[in-house]
Amino acid sequence: MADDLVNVQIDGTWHQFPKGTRMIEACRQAGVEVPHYCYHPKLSSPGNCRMCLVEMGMPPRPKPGEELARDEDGRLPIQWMPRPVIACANTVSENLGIRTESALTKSCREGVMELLLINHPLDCPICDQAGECRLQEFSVEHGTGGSRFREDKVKKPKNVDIGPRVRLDDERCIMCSRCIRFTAEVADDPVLGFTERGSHTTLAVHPGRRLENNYSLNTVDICPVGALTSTDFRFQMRVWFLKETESICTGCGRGCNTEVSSREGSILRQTPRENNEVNSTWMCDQGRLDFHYVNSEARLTQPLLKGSEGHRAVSWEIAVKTLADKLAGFESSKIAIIASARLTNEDLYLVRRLAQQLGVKELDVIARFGEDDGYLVAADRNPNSRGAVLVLGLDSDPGSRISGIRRDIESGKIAALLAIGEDLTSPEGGFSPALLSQLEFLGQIHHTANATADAAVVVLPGATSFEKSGSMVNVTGRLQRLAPVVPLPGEAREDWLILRDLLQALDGGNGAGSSDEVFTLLAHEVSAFEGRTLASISPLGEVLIETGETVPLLEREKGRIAKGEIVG
Amino acid sequence: MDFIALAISAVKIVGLVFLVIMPMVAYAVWAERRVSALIQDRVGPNRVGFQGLLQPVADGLKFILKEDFTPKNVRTGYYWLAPALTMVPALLTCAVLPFGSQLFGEPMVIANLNAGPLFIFAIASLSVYGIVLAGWASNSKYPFLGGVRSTSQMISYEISLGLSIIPVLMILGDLNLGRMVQDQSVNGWLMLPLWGDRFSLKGLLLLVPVVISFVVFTVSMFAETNRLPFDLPECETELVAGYHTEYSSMKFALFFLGEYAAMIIGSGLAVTLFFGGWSLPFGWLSWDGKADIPWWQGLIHMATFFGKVVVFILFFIWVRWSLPRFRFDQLMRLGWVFFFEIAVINIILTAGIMMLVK
Amino acid sequence: MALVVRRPQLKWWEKIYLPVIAKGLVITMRHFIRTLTGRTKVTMQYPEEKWNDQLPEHYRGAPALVTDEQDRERCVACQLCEFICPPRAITIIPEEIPSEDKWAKVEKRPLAFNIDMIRCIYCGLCEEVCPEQAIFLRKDYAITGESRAEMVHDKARLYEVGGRRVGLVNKWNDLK
Amino acid sequence: MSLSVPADIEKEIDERITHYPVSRRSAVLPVLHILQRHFRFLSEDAVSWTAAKLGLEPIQVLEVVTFYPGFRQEAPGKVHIRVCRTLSCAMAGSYELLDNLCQAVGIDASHMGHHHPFAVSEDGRFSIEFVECLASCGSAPVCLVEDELHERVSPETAPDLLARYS
Repeated sequence: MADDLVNVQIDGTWHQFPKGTRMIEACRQAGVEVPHYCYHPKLSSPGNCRMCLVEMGMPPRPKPGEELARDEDGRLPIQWMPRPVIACANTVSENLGIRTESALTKSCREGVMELLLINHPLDCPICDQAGECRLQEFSVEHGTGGSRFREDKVKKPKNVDIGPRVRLDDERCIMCSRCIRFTAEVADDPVLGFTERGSHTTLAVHPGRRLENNYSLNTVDICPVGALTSTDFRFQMRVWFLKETESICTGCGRGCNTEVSSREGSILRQTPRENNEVNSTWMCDQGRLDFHYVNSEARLTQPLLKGSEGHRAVSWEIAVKTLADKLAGFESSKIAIIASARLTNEDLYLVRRLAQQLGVKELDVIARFGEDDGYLVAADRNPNSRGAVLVLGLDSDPGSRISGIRRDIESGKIAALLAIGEDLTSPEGGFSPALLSQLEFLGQIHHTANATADAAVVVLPGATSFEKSGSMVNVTGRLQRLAPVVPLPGEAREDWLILRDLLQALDGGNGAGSSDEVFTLLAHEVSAFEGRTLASISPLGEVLIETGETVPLLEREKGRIAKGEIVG
Repeated sequence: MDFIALAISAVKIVGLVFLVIMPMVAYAVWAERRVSALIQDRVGPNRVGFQGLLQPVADGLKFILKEDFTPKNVRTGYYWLAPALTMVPALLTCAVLPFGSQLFGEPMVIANLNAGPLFIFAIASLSVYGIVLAGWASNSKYPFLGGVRSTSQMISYEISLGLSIIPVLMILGDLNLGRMVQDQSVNGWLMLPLWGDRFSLKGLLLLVPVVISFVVFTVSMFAETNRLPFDLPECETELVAGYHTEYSSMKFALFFLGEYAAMIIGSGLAVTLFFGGWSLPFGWLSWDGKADIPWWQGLIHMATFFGKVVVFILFFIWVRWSLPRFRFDQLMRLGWVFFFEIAVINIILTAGIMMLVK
Repeated sequence: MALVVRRPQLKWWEKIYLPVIAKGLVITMRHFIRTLTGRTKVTMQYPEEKWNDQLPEHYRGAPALVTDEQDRERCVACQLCEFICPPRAITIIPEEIPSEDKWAKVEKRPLAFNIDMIRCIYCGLCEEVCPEQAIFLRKDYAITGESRAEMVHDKARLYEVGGRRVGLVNKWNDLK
Repeated sequence: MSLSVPADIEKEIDERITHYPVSRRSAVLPVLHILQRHFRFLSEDAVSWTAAKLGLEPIQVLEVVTFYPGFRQEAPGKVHIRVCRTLSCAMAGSYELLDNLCQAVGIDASHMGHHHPFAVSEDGRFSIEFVECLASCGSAPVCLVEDELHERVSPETAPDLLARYS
């Protein structure tokens, strides 16, 4: 099929594309942007916005017996069709011509823009989409600037509550139907539809039904205008103030690629980033909104030491020194370390070194399992379980030693415990505060105040996944990079840095100077990572190990591509 | 020296320094600001008191109340010493200036030395240390450059300054400033030989070297007091504020006072040497220093002296706002290549005239 | 290529400078006398004399927010002024207008609107960029305060200074 | 589901659905017609019932209901009058006709508009609406009372027309 190339002329230049390529995709590959609203490569193409109209031409049909004259390059003449065609639903064929800048195409775009804007309200100053609105962009690029419409605009419902996370403004809707197609084709929850088709066409949900599935916020992403806006992000910040950082979601083992938007050190929204090996262009609402804890009041900002009158803030030097001295004071068989599969590979590598230094055998992470929703949410709710197994070199399933550690604490076999990045009293952890109080010593590295920290003698403030750089391995065995989005609050530090200082306090050696260096050390020691550096990991990640797991959503998408329903 | 003479001396010192020089400094500053403003079509300070006459008081208060800030990296001892070294010599020199003839039988001069001009030059040349120390002790680039410039400038011009008054001493044949003034009072001012002995061929011929002498003296005086057009040690366009960049509050004020005090003393010396000091022109109310004169005449003489000084100060200010600053190489060239030679030739010229014309 | 600047060749009387110095002194003396006798008068004695009457029509003084005929705050917190402001003097925190509010249909308004008048450079870009005609540069130019905090004009202060402005385009109410 | 559909109607619907073997969604229109014929309008419950019957989302049925002016979402009067207002009829006085009919049966038609296509008399006996062309332009003005077409209805004598239905 790949060999089945056809010659296509786009704006006077000849290109070659596989047969069956949509004209809009062909133009995109040739570096010519065809404006469009309703077309989305991951959705079916109804061709209803008419924005992608282009002029098309084909070789004229020869009279019987007539041979068409070819030019010196062997091309047939192109006879331009008097009417435009939509580029999103038509495919290329041999000797096809496309004009995207001709007078006809331009007047088509002007006309379409004028009609789309007839009933569109002039509330860009209020609309959250302003700044990333296709209607705004194309209006500037292809519109006429003025309106000839003198009649009253059609009034439609505004500020409609159609779901817990999505707000609808029908006057802004341009009826591209992307959201309807997404809910029907991808999320399999077709609650959206057009009612009162005609000049009053209204996007609506049936009374009593709501757009509340776990993927509803994707409709906000694909809405080319401000009709669907996120309740969470609504009126928080104009988009042109946002700084985008490419990272990954750590809500579950899928590791959806994300773009995190922040301003002046606070995160305001998280949107999916296209990666056809992980999350296509989608993301679940749960993961997407899982960033508010970063700005929480409960964040730990100073190293704490427990005295007779509760915790008091101390300097990093004292805190790390105390922790090292305390741990060194125990026999290695009496110490246990519980790390987290929410830590990066770099953090976990230093945990491994720490365990080696102390001679600790009781080392594990806390497992977290839920239900695989058949789309993107993986059953493993830890973002880096695979990495934990690889880096820590666990010989059993992650989390399988935890109950043993619990028993040993009860029996007094374990007297000192270090919890890194986990609240042990959480449901998954299963440690009760009473059990923790039986320990002679408890230390914790965590980003937010919790019950374990209450019981801990030394509490060191760590970083959230939005504040550190590093790498993680998702459930399909893909090595992906995490980027720091916002600066750390107060005196909090990245976890690898804390662990490095702790190691230095214990063995006096020189530590790594950056997470990149830690990764390099890791690559030397763990065979799966061999030959890689942190900087060399591509922005879309790369396959590290084969786990045989597949992504249900991606499998369905591949099926639809194969059937030609979508471009993909 | 008995107690009464000591007391009288103290009264003269305090009276001259604190009742005359200091207020004069203050009002010289006020005059500087008002005159410069008028020259530049502005108004100048006119808010504090009538026509801004209380402005110097306000300025003084401000200087006293401001934080006396000493930067961290300065050489503290020298840094503190420098302003005093600028201020004190300027005030010391006024000891030998006859600011009047006689009041209640007491000569109106603090120390009636027989080597007046020499004393003045000796002490005045100390003031260079203030500036050099300030520049060096500040431990900062601009003050340092200012200090270095100041050293070369002041040392250079001291030579022409000293040489320029030799013709005057030759003509008057005396080193006691008091007697020099008495001579001029009776025999005609050097710059205005229109009565007494000097109203003769010799006197008029000697006017030529005297005028040259006066010009060289005045210009050198500008350079010595770091006044524009020779204010290179502190020129703002290049050195921020030159040697006193790092100074604030009262220490800065001391530099300020020193500069203006030097200006007043310089004016006083010029008046004494060339314009007959306290004496009125054309021999009016002249005094040869022998018989006592009534007190009102003494007061008139004192007023005359300070009047002349004020005119000179105004001249200083006028020049400052008329002429642009010299370049440093031009300054040195002027000092060494022109004024030094002119002053030396002038001495020969004077001697020639005195020898040939009887 | 080196550029040779030809210096003027001075005559001997020019070289001694004295004539030009005298000329300069005469010029400054003339200015001195003219100003002293009141023939030259340039300076205006602020605050006894003020420019207020002579201020040009489009004088750019302190920026302020305005309300319309129906006392609705015109600003909808679009933050364009915050974006355009060259010295970044403007800070806006937007909020949603509660549904029970009379102007709920406008949906958005500023919760906080601060202009740091120490930073403001009176360029007028905020007024120019405002799509809602909500911010105007007034003729006030004497903006003073006793602390930095006082120099940050908050929303209440901005509306107090700006007051009500009539005759503007009314996009949101039925006055049209 | 609060809509109670009589067994015979449901049977008819079930039978009609069998006419659309490829996609049950295609049966929406006939099912709605049957339901409207029976209930005289399509309530929210009727929409939900249809959706459940055909295995669709209610919004998919609502889309169809709101598209066709022939489907009513509110209860009409016992006698539903449809007055043509397309060109020929409008020129022949159909607006006057509607006014007169309203006056005759006591209908306040002031709130009629896009979202309320018809008005019902206070006693609930009559309801009236404007419709587009009834395909009888040659005999304008025309109106449809229930399913009976009346041609050349003079606005003056129109109220007499309704006597038959009271």
